[in-house]
Amino acid sequence: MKAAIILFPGINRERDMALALARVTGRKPQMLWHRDTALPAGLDLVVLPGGFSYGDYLRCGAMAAQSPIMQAVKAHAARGGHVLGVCNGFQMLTEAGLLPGALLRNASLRFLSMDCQMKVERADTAFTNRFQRGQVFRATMAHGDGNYFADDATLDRLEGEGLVALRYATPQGEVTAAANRNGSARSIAGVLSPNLRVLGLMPHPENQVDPLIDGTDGLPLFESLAENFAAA
Amino acid sequence: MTDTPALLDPARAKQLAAEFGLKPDEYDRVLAILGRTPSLTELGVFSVMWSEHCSYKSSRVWLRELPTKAPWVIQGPGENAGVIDIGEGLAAIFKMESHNHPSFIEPYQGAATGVGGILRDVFTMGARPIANLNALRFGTPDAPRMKRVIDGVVRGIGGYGNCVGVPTVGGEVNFHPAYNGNPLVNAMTVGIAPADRIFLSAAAGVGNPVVYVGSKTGRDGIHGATMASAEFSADSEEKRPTVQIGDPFAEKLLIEACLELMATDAIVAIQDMGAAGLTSSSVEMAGKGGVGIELVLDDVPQRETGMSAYEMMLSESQERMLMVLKPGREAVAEAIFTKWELDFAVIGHITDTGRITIRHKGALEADIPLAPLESEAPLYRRPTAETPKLPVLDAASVADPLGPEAALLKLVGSLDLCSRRWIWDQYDSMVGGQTAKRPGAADAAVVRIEDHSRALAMTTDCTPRYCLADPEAGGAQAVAEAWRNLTAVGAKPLAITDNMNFGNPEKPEIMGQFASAVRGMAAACTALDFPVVSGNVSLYNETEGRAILPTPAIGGVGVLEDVAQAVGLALAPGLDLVLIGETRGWLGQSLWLREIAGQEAGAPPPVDLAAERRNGDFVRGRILAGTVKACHDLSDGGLLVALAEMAMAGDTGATLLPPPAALPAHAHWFGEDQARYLLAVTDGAALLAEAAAAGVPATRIGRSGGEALVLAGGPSISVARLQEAHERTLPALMADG
Amino acid sequence: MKALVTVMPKTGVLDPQGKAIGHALAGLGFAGVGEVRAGKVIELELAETDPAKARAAAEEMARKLLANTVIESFSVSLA
Amino acid sequence: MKALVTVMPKTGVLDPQGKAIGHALAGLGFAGVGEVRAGKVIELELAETDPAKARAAAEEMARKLLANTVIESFSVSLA
Ligand SMILES: Nc1ncnc2c1ncn2[C@@H]1O[C@H](COP(=O)(O)OP(=O)(O)O)[C@@H](O)[C@H]1O
Ligand SMILES: [Mg+2]
Repeated sequence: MKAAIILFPGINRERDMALALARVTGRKPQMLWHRDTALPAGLDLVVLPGGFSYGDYLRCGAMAAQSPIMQAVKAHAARGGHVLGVCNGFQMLTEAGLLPGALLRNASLRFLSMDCQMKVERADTAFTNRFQRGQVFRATMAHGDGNYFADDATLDRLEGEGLVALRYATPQGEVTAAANRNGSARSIAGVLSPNLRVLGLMPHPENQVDPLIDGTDGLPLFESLAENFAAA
Repeated sequence: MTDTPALLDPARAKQLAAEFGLKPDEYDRVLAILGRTPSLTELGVFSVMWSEHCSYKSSRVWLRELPTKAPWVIQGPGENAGVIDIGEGLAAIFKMESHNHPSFIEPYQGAATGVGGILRDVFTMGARPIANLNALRFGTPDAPRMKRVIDGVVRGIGGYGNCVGVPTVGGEVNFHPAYNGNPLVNAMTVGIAPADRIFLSAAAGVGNPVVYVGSKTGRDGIHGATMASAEFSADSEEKRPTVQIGDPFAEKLLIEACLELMATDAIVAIQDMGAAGLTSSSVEMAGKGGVGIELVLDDVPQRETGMSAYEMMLSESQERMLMVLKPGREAVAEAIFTKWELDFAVIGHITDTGRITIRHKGALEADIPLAPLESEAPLYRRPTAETPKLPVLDAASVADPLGPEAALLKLVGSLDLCSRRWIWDQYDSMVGGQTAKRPGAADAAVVRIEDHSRALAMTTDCTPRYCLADPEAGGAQAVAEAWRNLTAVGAKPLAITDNMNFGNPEKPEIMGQFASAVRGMAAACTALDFPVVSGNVSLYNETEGRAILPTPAIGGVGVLEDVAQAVGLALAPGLDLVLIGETRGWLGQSLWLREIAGQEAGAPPPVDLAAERRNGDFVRGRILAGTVKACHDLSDGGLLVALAEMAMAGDTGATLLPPPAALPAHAHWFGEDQARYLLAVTDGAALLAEAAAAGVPATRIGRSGGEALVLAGGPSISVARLQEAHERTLPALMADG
Repeated sequence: MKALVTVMPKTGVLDPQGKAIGHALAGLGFAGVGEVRAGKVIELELAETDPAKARAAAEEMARKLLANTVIESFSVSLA
Repeated sequence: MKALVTVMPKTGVLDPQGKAIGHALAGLGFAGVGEVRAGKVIELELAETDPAKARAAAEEMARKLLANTVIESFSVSLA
């Protein structure tokens, strides 16, 4: 798999993401700079990492979404390329119009740094092949603005077209209000593009890839990608 | 160009000197050094450099007593942070610093800029910060403004640390009315650098450019350093305009840009602009290097218009650094800082004059000889009065009003022992992907070093109520507890940083507390091979004459060769529980005594340093041998509280053997004897035999399993009820904070 | 010329901040406070001196960056 | 009656948000943008119908809760 991570000023989970990708591919991903205007040829996966691009001032991800490189990312997506946006990266994807909806301030108005459980709604994508449908896995969340919002028509469409990838749930897989700590509409934690090749999610599966650090709950996501692009 | 700056009118100068906090004899010394009346800028420079905050004038004579050396110490106190060798060519760089006064005036920004400041102290030496910790002391939550202070401080620490992407992995919190008007916010940062790439602050090389990088300078925080050196009064609200705003985004860029430049060979010396901003950074860099420095302020990046030399020299605007570059490396540096969208300006050069000269708009604004600015700085051996020793409390003389069940439930829900989850849930503890033990998981946080198996263990500790009762024993206890917390995860304790928070040093009883605490700390550091490599002093923590509890906060760092060796405190079923160390049932100054019997009385538990060392070395040995499944040191609340904490963390109960008949049961369960650990192991008998062979007191106290703590012939306390009591307190308190 | 861009949550969009403020005001004893909405205001110092052009520029900035029209509406005023 | 409380960073107080927005606008190619400052606006639906009383109430709310007067200044307008 040929993967690249984009560096925006203020992002801070790029090294975490690089470790997770290196774990499944055996080599470090490329790091790209936000001012670049083109992506290297032959990329399988572009990753927008977590953090606080531009300090999360104004709106999370808003300024990064206007970076020169985002034109190239949009073109990559339009060509059917894969894009993964995690946390701040998810916010950038919605701000750039690559995914619908927006991430509002957490309902509690507090930063939430804790484990959450996510239920896999689709296990037939390049991101989720290694999971079972309905499987629940644990990941770290760490965000102040992860409260997914879209209008009802959009939410209905997402559900109807099967584009909800992940939902907050209890460890037993029940989708409850208590398990939905940030208040997201319909407990949505991750959303797919119609061609299933762009995924945005708030929690950080890249922090659960090492048995010596915090378990390997997040590893299947990266293994899915590596497997999908194994030939490449 | 004239050769003297515009001098103040002598009478006006004298009056201003007093307003700036210089004592009359200190001002006379200024006159003697200069041989004339100072200019406004010169007076500003003297007053901040000679403030308590920058000069350590009341504390220096005592701090010298602290041991600072060990074979693994690369850099002790005196630089921006301490540096120790942790093996494999790596160094750990760390320090703790207070932001007490600013955090009371504006809790969010005060705490946030505290985190920003300590981060800069660490990355300025070449380290990538890998962890933050914070030691907090609040008043009682029902005191005026206190909930807002708690809420703002926690949000501020999280807001800054989360944004810069350094995990906040640990800390401690106490509540006591003595902090009602003066909460304490102590922040600690730990970073990692190659051991042979440490950056220091001594300037060198006549003609070398002096470079300013980071954010622009505004009028923020002028005289912040002198504010931090004055006692609070009811009109402190008037001092509000000195509040500084943190910009963690700028700090993140500054970290990346500095580390990128440090990978080249362009830097001769570097120093962050902390308290007293451009003044202290330029004076200290030139002073340490024994050179002179000339600053031309016209090119200082400015956020506001019409700033004077005085204002620029004293501004405490955040996220700024000063560097001396090798000749001709300006372009390399500028390209990096421009790439990171930060300001960059050459604002002067190194001279051979031994003086600091400051020019602005073609005029000389200051011209001060550096050597006497440092060597003639005031140094006081202030009078001390010893804290009278309290009698030892006889445990049998205190009746137990509640019994173990009710007492335990009350204790685990009390302010000083309740779960800190509400706090750490607001701190990103995982960013970086290396946090193996996060808050609540172990006695010390454990963070692995990227691309290595090695990990650092980190903790902060102090028990201020012990320090008030007996500052010497309390100082020793704080060091011993930090050492014990590192040991309890399996780490080898290496060194400490300290943050000495005390009241007004001009009062003999306060200065006595300080001197005694240092004595106790020094004894413990020596006995445990645990030197002090950096630290910070915060005095005048008083409001309307009422001092805080003496609070020498200790930040300890240790190393584990393999992160896989680290153990946590969560209990699992089917294990033998073995108590290491001697239990005499010490109730004096215990939390049980305060919370259950309603007294703050008696001498605090004595610290037997030989026993600490022996017991700790034994425990660490067993952990590294791989036979320990969980470990927790005994501190606040004693044995039963420690066991409850292990049970709650692991969702597992235990069945306990009866307490020894020789002790009152409450003294056995809740006494706070030191040098003790509770271990969960598969083979208790083997551990007891090993302990006996090592001459270490060890007792089997029960076995883990079930859903409750079952006391022999006594109550069965469900873990779920304990958890409910433990978790409820802070969220309930802060529900509408 | 100064332009003020005011950005408010669209009606129908959750406004947790506004809600929390309303709650806190009630807690402080302020009576007679109905709906509370919390938004942002961005004050821009513009070199442009023609009011129509300044307004058009500020609106363009709002559309491109200052507001997210999925969740927010904006208005521009000049001073 | 509606009251609008506008809360801005005090002059001289660092405004990291405003700084970053100004920077981003320049990056997007908007020329002629000088200082940018970012603040908050809180829209209050008040039961009070007397303008003077409504204003006084809103000011009191701003002082007590909506603005942090250590670092922010506020203004009230009625609609
Ligand atoms: N202010 C804080 N920030 C982050 N973590 C904290 C804070 N205060 C306490 N903790 C964490 O809560 C746990 C319990 O703290 P404490 O009771 O002080 O432990 P101990 O008594 O073992 O030293 C530890 O993991 C500690 O790091
Ligand atoms: Mg501790």
